[in-house]
Amino acid sequence: MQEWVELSDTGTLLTYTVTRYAVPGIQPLEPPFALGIIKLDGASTGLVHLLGEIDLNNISIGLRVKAVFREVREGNYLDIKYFKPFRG
Amino acid sequence: MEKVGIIGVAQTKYQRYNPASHAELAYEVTSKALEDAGLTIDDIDNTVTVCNDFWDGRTISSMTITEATGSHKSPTTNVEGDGTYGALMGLMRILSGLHEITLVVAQSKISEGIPSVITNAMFDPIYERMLGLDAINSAALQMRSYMSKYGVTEQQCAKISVKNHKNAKANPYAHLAMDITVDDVLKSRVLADPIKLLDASPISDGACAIVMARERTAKRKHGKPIWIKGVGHCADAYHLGDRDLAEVDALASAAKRAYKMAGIRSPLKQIDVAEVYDAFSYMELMWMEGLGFCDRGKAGAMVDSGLTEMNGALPVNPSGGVLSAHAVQVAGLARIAEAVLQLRGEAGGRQVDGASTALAHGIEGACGQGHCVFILGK
Amino acid sequence: MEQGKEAVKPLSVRYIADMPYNYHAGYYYSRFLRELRDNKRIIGVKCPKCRKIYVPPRIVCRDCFVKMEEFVPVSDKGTLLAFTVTNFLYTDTTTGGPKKIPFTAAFIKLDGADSNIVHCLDETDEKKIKAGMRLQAVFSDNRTGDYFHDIDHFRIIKGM
Amino acid sequence: MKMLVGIVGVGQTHHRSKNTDCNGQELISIAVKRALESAELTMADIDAIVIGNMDHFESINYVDMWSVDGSGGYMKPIMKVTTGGTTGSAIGHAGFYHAASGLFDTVLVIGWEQNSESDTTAAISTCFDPITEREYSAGAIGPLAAHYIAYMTKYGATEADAALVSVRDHNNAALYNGYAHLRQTITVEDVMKSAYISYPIKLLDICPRSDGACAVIFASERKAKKITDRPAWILGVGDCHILVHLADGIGLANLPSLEIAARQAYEMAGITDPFNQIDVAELYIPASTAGVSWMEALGLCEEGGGPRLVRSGVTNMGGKLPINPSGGVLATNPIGATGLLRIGEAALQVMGKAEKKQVEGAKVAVATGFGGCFWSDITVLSSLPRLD
Repeated sequence: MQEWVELSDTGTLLTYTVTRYAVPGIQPLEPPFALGIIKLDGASTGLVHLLGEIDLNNISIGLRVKAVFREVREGNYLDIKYFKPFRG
Repeated sequence: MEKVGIIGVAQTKYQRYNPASHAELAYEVTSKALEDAGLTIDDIDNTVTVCNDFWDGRTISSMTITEATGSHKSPTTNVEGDGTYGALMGLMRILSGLHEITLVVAQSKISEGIPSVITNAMFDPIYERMLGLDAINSAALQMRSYMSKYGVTEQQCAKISVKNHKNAKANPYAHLAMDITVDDVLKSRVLADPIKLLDASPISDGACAIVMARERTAKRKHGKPIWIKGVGHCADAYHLGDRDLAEVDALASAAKRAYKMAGIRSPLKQIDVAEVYDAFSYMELMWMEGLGFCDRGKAGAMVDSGLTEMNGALPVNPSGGVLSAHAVQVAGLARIAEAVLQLRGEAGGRQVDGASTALAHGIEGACGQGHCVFILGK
Repeated sequence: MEQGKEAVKPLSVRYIADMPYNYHAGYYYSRFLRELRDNKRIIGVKCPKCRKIYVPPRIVCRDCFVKMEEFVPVSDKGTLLAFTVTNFLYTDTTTGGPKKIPFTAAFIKLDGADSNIVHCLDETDEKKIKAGMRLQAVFSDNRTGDYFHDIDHFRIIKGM
Repeated sequence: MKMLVGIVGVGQTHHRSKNTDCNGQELISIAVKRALESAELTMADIDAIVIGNMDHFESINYVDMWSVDGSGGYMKPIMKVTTGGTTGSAIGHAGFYHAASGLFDTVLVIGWEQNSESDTTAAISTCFDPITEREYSAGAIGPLAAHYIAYMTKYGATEADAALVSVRDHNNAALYNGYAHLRQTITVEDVMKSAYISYPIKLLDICPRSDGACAVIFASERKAKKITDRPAWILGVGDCHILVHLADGIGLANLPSLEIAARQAYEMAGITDPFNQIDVAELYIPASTAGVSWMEALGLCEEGGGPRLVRSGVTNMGGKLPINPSGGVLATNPIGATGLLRIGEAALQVMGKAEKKQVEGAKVAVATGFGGCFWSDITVLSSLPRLD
């Protein structure tokens, strides 16, 4: 495959979980933290990522989310800080 | 396929922490499996070990148990995967015509390492790994996806945990045998919702070994060889986002291959007992669907009907399954060993009466990315 | 021009994981390490069939494939079979820090043993080392019962 | 009863010290694509996949699952086999067994490594017993060095003998193998003057570590004959993983595991006079010293005859039994692929497709693998389905 396409920074939540146990060293945030699989608008596959600015007890499948980029980006996957809910 | 029989099986008791070393565990099951088969190490003409460098905390981890399994005495190889894959390698070595009797040994000492750190390493180092994914929270994503797509409930998943922990009470090798209720499961501590502590398997130290032989040799050496009728394995896509996590296409493909070989057209009717890799409660439901015991999304209703209970038409995990003892890499081989005991009629208090065809199943990778299915018969 | 290769400078992603393991010595090594620590004694295990003595002790005789249970002391003196003086920088996997070099790895047959051990020598000039030399174990003053370094090193017995 | 299995395709990447152009999955896909092209097959023709590497060199657990995007294994049977340095040869044998079992007709075998992604010496040191041996092992080099001391002491071999092997292999790579990692010609003097890294092993005596991948396609007799009119038939396989404790492998001076494995494979293949029956060998020689001290285990010379064999020049290109026309491990070492490269290169020789490396008229080739605790694997390949 060689055709690169630009995708939207918005998408739909396919599934999610809130991790409530701590594993030192491998977790990007202090638990509890939310992870979801997001299907970006225009993509055929999903992305696993963190969910932020979100009520951990009120997440639902189908939620519309938008990528929040980090201010200082390092060229890794966490340059997207997380996806947050948005209307639209 | 030429007939190959399993003529020896052995397991250790599974427990949270076993002070024995890798080699000491491996020697225990090797010597017991040989005894069960009525053989000595000199009868074994090749071996397959099942070791994983991450779980064992050592590069070339098979080296740890080379002498303890006698695999320095004959041609050998090491499969890094679930024990069912090791058994498949053993089978292929006999079918090649080059070997007569294969010993397959898997051992695991999970208490030495940190499972979440080790399973975090199965995710892509460039993408998902830095999100803190491990075996538990990735499974939670799958469980949610499955429940949402098909309307399966947490109660239905909890029933699997209740059934399997109860079944484990009749299994002297089980790690966690107990009477619990659906309510206990639902109220247990949330690990990564919807997965709760009692939806998850324990981590166990333990080992398992089997001995298999070509037909002529199997009949000569053993009164009750259990025949391998069919086998299939298959892998799904890697990235979680590339898969529909609620679906079981790779398992269906592996099962189709195994069923075709074994002449099974109606799995529910033709299979008497199944031992499947239920690392989490919901997995048993999904695997029922992938194995064709019911339609997609219908496993919850099947469990409600009691069909997979000990007294149902298709008892699933009479041993208590992986929920009751989870020595990684060993667990799939243990499913085969348990299926063999069932078919021999030697399963004691967990015996399914009159079982003549059994299924054993192993998984590989995150959220059941890979599957291996064995059909065994008398 | 291939679109995929368009002036993309490849990146790399750093992964540093602390992957700790708590290795269980098991019954045989536990006994071996305890003897070193408490009694400054090196023990092996004897095969009931071929009578070979293995150091360090292990569960099964590799030739006879029988379980071994008879623990026997062996000498703290032995013969150097082979050695190497290592001179390249590498990571000490026990500490994670750099290994102190030069470092002499010594393969030794202890008197009374039928198998070999690997340890280190306090001599790092290869011209002064010869296979066949006689060696003496030097125990650590501060013995902890983990790993093999309750023997600090082996020294060459002079005048032999 | 025994099924005939042939190699029908071989592909490899260009091997380098540090590959930053692509990730591991992409590296694998290059080798796979080349193997498929060489056999004129597509991924749809592949019935099963075997893959192998050393886990801690890239720190990826369950590589069989991870590799699916690069191996083409999506919705296919895939299995991982790992046995240390012998991984490459063990996956080759696993591919052979897949096809020989009758369960799969066409099997893709992949070995790979991106060594540059980790501290490989530290990773390999963790193969030794954590309690009694790891601290003293000095990676894989220390034991090889000590082993040659024992051989020199017993048989009077010299460091210069090892240098001859180093020159042979490095120069073969430089002159004949466009895929090799190290491609400069050297002299005995260069080797002797290079610094000791682990006495008696010097810098130019030891293999590099490389990033690279290799893919080899095995097929059942029926399929192989359809795919090509000259497959490389697998006539013999042998393996012997003999020891657990490193220290027990030292002081033996020779390599019993290779002797045992060779005996198995030779018997299966009908080889009774190895030196005269074998036309070319691709040997897993991780240090030039082993190119002297392990030759007798292969039955290529009498006990202690390694130095004589190497000095005589018969193992050079143009000699009676060329060893490592590809330059071997001393020139290229992507560890999980290294043993498979030996099988692949040996296959190319008997298929007559080795190009500049080709040994004229080669009909019988052997390939070896080495690793673990002085373990050995061996494969005998031929353009003939049997030796008479």
